[in-house]
Amino acid sequence: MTISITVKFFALGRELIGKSAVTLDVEEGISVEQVLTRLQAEYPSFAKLPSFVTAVNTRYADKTIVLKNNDELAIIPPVSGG
Amino acid sequence: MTISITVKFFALGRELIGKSAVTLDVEEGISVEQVLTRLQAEYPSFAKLPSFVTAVNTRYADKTIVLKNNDELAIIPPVSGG
Amino acid sequence: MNSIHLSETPLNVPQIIASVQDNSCGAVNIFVGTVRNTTASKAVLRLDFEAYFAMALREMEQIANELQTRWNAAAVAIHHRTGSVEVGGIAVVIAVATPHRKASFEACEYAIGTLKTTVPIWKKEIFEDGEVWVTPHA
Amino acid sequence: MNSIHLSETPLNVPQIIASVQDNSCGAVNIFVGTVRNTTASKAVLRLDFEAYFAMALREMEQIANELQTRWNAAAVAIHHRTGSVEVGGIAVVIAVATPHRKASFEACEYAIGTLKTTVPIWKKEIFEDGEVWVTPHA
Repeated sequence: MTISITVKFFALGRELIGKSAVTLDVEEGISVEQVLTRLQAEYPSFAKLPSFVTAVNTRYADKTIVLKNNDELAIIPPVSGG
Repeated sequence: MTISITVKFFALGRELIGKSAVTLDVEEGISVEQVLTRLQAEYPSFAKLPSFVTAVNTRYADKTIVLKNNDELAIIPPVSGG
Repeated sequence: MNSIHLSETPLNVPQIIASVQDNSCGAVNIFVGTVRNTTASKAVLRLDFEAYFAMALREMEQIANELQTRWNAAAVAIHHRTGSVEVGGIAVVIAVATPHRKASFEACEYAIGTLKTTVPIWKKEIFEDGEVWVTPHA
Repeated sequence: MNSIHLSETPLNVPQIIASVQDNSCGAVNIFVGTVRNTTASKAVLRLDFEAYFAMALREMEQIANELQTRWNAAAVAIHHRTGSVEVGGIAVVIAVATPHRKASFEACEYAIGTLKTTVPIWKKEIFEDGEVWVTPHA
């Protein structure tokens, strides 16, 4: 079984990847961490992002979280609003 | 030698005295404290002012200060701006 | 540049904020004191403010100078009402522009705290059944 | 009542302040974050802001709710710019109305501090000779 997830990139992450979002077909049961590994393989420049946290469906989420179909995973570089 | 000083009253002090200012002829060398004693004699209601400090020529001033001709003495009840 | 003002007429908040704009600053903190509809559970109709004008302006100016010295404020505005201010109306506005954020909060809080203890302005609370000069709590 | 806003267009400070007016409150504290003309002694031309809209709005709303719970804020407005903001322009406005003064300062300072660490908004400093995504200092 495969599911579909969207990964969103912002700021430096977006510039390194060259995209603001990608939609991936992944195996059911995949964790955030495993998606990150796959992104690093597909986008070598992604490794240049010095630091980031992740969010799933607009909530900060641990990297051990398992993703569901249509989940939105966001790569959040250190925020600098204000 | 007599000098002339003005005494200003505000808020509750003004209401108790019934005046916002009086001009007094006083003896040269008089202190703030001595003016206060004279005010208490002339305006018995002045004793009802529970608490105040004094200013001379728009600066907070000790009651031992000696007044000069044309000085402005202000009776300052506890302030409550803001 | 300081903007110090005592006014019988309503305070103009946008103008006050604009007056402290400074391109070297990243932060403006503004305190707006408004008239509450109750005090100690009693309904307030309005506040009447009285000031010793010359001295109040001098003390307000002194606070502004202190903010410049102690918090590196580039611009300070302190505007206070006199006369009657209705419930919901604005009694005082303090605006402080500083290079960085933390100083703007500290300086503005110091300014309103000092104003309340040193500036010769008095307020009387007007109730339906009477009025009383406000005595500051310790 | 909260007013939460992310906007490509200039923030309207008077409107934001008016939105938190509440007759039960005696204090409004407002923080206005503006674009400084220098950073680390280098001339800045402008800042470009980018946001993860849906999440940023949710996090801003959460901050507003926290101010109501922890500081008894009657009304909170948090408005932030996206897109380009020139030197002197306004990047963020936070306004908090509380019954008493001290809470308004504490709540507003907490709000801007929390916004800077949790809300997914990023700024890029644009210089004459380059640009850099701002990395927050610890």
